Amino acid sequence: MNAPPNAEQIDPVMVAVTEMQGLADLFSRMQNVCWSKCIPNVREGILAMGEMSCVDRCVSKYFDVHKMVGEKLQEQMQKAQMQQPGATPS
Amino acid sequence: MNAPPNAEQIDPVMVAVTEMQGLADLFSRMQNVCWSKCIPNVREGILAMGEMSCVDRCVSKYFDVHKMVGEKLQEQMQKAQMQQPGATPS
Amino acid sequence: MNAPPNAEQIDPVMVAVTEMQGLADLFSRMQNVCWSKCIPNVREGILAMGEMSCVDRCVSKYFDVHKMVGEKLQEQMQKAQMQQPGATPS
Amino acid sequence: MQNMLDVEHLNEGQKQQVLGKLNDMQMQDSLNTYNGLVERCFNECITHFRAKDLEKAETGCIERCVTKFMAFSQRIGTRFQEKNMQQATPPSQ
Amino acid sequence: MQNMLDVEHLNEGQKQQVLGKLNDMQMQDSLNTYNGLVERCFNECITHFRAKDLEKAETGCIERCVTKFMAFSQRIGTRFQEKNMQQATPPSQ
Amino acid sequence: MQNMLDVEHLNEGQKQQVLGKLNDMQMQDSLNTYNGLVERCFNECITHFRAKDLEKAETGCIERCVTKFMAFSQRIGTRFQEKNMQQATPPSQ
Repeated sequence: MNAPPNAEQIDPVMVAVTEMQGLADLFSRMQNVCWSKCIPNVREGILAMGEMSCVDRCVSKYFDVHKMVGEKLQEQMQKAQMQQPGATPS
Repeated sequence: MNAPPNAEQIDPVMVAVTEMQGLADLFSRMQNVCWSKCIPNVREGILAMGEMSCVDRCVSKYFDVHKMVGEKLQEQMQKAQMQQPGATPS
Repeated sequence: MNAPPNAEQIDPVMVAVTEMQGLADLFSRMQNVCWSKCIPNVREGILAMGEMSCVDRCVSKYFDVHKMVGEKLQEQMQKAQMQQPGATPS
Repeated sequence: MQNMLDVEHLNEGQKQQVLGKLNDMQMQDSLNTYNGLVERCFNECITHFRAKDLEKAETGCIERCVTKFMAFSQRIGTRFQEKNMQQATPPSQ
Repeated sequence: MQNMLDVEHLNEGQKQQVLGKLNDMQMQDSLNTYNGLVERCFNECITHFRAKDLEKAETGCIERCVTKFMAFSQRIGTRFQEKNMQQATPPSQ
Repeated sequence: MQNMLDVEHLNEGQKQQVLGKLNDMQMQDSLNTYNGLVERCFNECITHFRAKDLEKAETGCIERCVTKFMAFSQRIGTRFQEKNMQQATPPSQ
């Protein structure tokens, strides 16, 4: 307890690994979401034109939402740190 | 094979870690379930009164169900150990 | 970089562990799928006759699909390696 | 799951490692099954939030849900093992 | 989550191991929460793919979705801890 | 995924650790993709359980499902990498 335990525990390998896992998780969720949004059925074994452009836009929007959520989250967290939580349950 | 391998493998660190993961998993599932049950839309950026109390009750009920399922499971397992499985497929 | 790094990294323990995880994941997905396909409600605490045979067939078909998808995937991958990707986005 | 695995080609030390990991996985598996069952039965049986405590109808539903899941789980586990054995039959090594 | 755990019976070295692992888990947890929130709000707010850029209505929806989730998350976290404390009250060891 | 990562600031030993872990993850990723695809195509193509064997219509559906998923997967992977590169462009370090 004499030395701050957290300081030593920031392991750069762990950070890189977590980052990779974050990317992999992001990709796998995006894949699921865009499949359900853009591929209504498998009556054909190929991607239709409309499905292709849907996928492209889906990826683009997914990244934008990802970025936006990140910014919003940080903003909110800063706000939350500034003011003590006020409202309490009914 | 001369020493029972399981006896040595109950690692208290592993047990504590598994316990933590169990809690984290419980929380994350509860969060998903209660969000879908209590938050019908995001037309407003704040929690409505009814949504708040729904969340509170959802947590309460979720814990109760969690506890009840645990008890039921144990009971069933004891029963299953007492009697050999009888029924076989059609 | 002088020795091919991959050659050393094929750890048989890791392979066996990954295999186990694959099996566990397969089982858990199959369980979810067959529950939703075969168990419409829990009005009774026992499996009805029809539910039992549905479960049996669900497992059987799930394995067949699993095998078929594996074969198809390999076939496709071989095809993809033979020919360079041709089509490009609109 | 242990008997579904082909660990014959591993040496003693490696086998121990795999079995140790298998042990950990089984602890986690039980936890996942448990938490998954809670989620499933909650979704199946809890439909309103007018009160904080479980109602009679809800607890009855949960009980049936758990019992039914146990029966389901046992059956599907048996079938799974049968099928898996069958597929693994062509001897590896 | 640290205060929900009973680590009193572990020795110093073991405690450090558990806390280290807890650290890793928290990093992953944050990532999961983040990615889960993105998925949730995307599903909630993005309904068509006629264009590649986000529209005004969509960005507004995303903002409300994040704000609402934060409020939700804080509330449910507090309730969860209260309940968990309550259940853990019977002193172990 | 390797080229999406900024590992320049790590030393050789650390890089090897990260790449080793990446290796493990890729094995698991492939497994997850495979199992996920099975689940998806099963849900998409298997709608009744009147018999134990797959019917012609079902196997045809599964084939199209896999082929379509491969095409989908390749396209979405390419787009993902493009986007990810783009975002990562501002040089770190």
